[in-house]
Amino acid sequence: MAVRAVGDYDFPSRSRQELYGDDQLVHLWWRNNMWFCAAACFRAPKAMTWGDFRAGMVDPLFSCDPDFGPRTRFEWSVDDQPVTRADSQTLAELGVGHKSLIACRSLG
Amino acid sequence: MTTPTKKVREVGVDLQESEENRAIIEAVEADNADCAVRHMPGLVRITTPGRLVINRTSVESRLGRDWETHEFQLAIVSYFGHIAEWDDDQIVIQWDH
Amino acid sequence: MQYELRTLVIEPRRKTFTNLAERYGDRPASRYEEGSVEIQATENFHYRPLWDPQHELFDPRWSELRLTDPDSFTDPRQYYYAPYVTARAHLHEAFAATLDYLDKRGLLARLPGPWAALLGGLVIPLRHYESGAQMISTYGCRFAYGSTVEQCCSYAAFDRVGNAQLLSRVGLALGDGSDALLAEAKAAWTGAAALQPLRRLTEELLVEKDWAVALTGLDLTDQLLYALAYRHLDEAALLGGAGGYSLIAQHLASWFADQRRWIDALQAAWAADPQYGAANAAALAAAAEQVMPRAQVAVGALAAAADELVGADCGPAVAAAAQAARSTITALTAPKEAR
Amino acid sequence: MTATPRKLSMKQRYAALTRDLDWDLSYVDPAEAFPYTTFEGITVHDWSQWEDPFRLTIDAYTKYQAEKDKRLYAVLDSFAQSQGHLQLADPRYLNAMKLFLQGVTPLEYAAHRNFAFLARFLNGPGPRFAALCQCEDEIRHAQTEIHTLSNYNKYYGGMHNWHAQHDRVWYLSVPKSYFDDALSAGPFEFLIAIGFSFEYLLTNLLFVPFMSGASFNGDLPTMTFGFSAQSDESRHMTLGLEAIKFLLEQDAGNVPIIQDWIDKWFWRGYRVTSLVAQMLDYMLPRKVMSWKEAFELYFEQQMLGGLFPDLSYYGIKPPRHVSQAMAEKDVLSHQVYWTLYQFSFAAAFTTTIPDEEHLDWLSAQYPDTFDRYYRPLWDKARRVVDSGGRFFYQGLPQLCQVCQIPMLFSEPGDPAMLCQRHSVYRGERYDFCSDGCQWIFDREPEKYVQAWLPVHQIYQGDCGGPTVPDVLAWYGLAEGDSGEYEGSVEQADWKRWHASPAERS
Repeated sequence: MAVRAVGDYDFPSRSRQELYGDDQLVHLWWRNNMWFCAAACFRAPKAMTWGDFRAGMVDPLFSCDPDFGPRTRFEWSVDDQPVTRADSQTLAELGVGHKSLIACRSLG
Repeated sequence: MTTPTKKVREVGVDLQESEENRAIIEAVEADNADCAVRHMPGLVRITTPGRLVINRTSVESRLGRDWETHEFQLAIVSYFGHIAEWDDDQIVIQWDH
Repeated sequence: MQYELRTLVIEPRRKTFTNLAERYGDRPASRYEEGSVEIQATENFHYRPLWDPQHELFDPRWSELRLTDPDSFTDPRQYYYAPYVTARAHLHEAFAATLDYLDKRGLLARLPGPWAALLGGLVIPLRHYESGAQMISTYGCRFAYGSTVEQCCSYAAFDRVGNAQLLSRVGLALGDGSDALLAEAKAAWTGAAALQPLRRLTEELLVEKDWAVALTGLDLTDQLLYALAYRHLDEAALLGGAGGYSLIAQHLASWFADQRRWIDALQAAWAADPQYGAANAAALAAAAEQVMPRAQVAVGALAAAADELVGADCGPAVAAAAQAARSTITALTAPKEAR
Repeated sequence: MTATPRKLSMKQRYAALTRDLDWDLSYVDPAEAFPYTTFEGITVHDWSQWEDPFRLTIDAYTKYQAEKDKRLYAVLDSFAQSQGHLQLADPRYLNAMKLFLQGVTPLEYAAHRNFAFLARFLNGPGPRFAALCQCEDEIRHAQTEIHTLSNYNKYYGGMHNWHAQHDRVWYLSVPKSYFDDALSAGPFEFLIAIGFSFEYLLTNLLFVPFMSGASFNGDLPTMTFGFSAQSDESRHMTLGLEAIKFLLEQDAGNVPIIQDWIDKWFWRGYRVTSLVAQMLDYMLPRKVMSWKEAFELYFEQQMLGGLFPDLSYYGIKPPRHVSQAMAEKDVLSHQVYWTLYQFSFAAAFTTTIPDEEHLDWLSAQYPDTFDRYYRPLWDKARRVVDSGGRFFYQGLPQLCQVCQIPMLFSEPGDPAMLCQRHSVYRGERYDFCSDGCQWIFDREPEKYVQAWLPVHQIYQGDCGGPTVPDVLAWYGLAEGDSGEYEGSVEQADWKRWHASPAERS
């Protein structure tokens, strides 16, 4: 249903992608780990490669978990679609859009 | 519309526990036969099934002076139920339906 | 556990809240300041009002009259809630004592006929004017920008219902406890010719969109009305053997003196504002230009009716009050001399 | 003795002195004077049907309120003069009061402003006068809260910048956006949102725990303030209940609109009470009752058991999503405090790992969930501390578009799996913590797209700068306000103040 208001009531999103230039917001969720209370939100360039995303954003956050290490293995998804990661692909190429949910599940 | 199985729902009032309010608490206890009184830090919770009444004359006889029902404002902390009446002589808390 | 408090001097880490220390310097702030200054939210409002999508939830653009730093205005009376209700509890208590005295001495019943008619037919109906004044002040409480300004409006709103109730209680007393006289007073408010210009003005101020313009208009009307009903007629009543009227009027007159303190201060702050001063002065002058003629007609009609009853030169009294109100506004809004 | 025949009854006198002051406007269009009471779809046929049982006139109001304040300020003064703050159970208790001052006091003030809106724009003089009284009460509450906590502010961190923080800090956008939502609604929705849902449905759950917590933890001023404010609340509860009954009785067409508002505002308010949940279970050094007990007593028994059967007479059902709230009572406080624990570097309060006794209390209160899901987390956090670290989340959390809480809530029935919902509106994705928040968004997306979400704003550069220290400076956080309690300024001060003279020298 439409909002009931006195006169026109139409405002742009305060989080719309254009406010972030060539970047976008992305969410990162380690599904099967309660150590992190919630998924993280990052501002990341659309053209950032997966490798840079891993090294520059994922690893520093996940390192807050003392049980995380270089040997931790994950399966990944973007907006519930499984992705096989390719370090040289950009987030855009992997289908990551504004406020997409990049989720992982640690194995073993 | 009442069905025989319908549970009588409780109403209640929380009053600040103080010397001034003692007369009110005693009056409520005296005028509401089925009430239960629970003391908590700083306050007293009085609950009754269905209906709770505070009578001016009962409070006055314990207080030894005139008491306006408005003065109940100084004593009440919270309540549950519906204030169905608040006039010169009494305050009634109950569920309506 | 026992602490040796006497031997322990604990230095406070700070004297007050950070914003007040920044504003006033590192000194303990008063309870008025802590409870009144910079309390309203000012930024990052989440949603626009459904009932007014053009504005933020708190928005200085709701009036032409603005202050660069709204919290630089403070209530000269330093009223926050506790001293405010305490002062009003005293007012109502003193008024009740007066009513009680009037009742015991039968002073209302013994009012000379014309004075009783004036009180019942022209003054008691002003309880509705006060009620309208309450709504106009309440509007300022919601839409003024800044907590120190709106707080004054808020208490003024409550005062106006209080005044309406004072007058109503006189009506009950004059009607020997029944509310019949109040019903007559209401009929007079909605029908008597002498009161219609005032009712019209009250209603028109009620739909004025700019809260500060409405408040200014109300104040100009108040200046004439209070001068007539509770100052000039008060004196005339003493001369006319209607001491009971005077005893009632004094309470409203002293309330109005209290009210003027914050209104005067606010109008002065508007006119002196470093950024908006000139625009504020122009808006004040325009509001006065708009309202004064109507207020003079409205209160003039009341004065004429009063003169018919008690012949107390009310007309000139209203004209004098209007002249005084105009000079106040002129003094505030005159272009400042270059320094 | 018979009453003097001259005297009007309380009810007649009240009518003569309040609603009879009104008159029918004839020189202006009444629709212009009352422009906001039609657009919400609510129909009122007869405003005179409004009943206000309190029947307070201004003389009685000022008399009793002045008396209440006299008593309250006497306690505040003597507490300050006797350095009463040294008698607190533990300085960690004040974290609850910091949250109260930053999060709740500004809401009291906002309520003050918007009850003025009602006091001006409701058509009926009865509800207008009731709203005016509440308008004054609410500024009283804001001010007495400030004055009650002012003395603590002089000696402890986290309270000195409450005003700016309410407009800026991430966790405070939760209560702020909740109230902004109500202020931006029409007058009838505001009545149901705040007058009914907040002041009646959730008030005991919100306020009684704070006040009992004060009493258990040696905070005499807050307890006194709380009881004093609550005596006004009972009038506000009545206004809320009168409002809903009045609107339901006026027109059958109002019922579905009001049901929608109850559904929305229950969930909005319930999400805000999650801050109370963690306060009860974690922030209070001396426990009053668990969140679960409080929820069962104040909400399930009193509201679902008492109020809703009464409202069913009008065809009103318990709030949509209420079963999800009930299902959360075993997990809610743990999830919220675990979140505050890892984000308190950016908050105006401190957190710490519960000690063994506290953990055992939590196990006993939450036998089905605590040992299985949450104790292991605290044990691991302890190991981090023992190895010289302290776990803080190195990043910013995903926020719910509606309640603005980090998306920390779990799937109903599965505490180990976070709940993730989203909707797409005009091509943009919006995320939600729960079915309740998603439902609220989907009803009025035009409203919630405007939300000022702290995390998104930080990334737009609107919050002082690009780095965490920039943001914390913009939040006005000072040394000792934030982070870990162990080793904090507050802990050090407390130890010093309570050391024996020999230890001090």
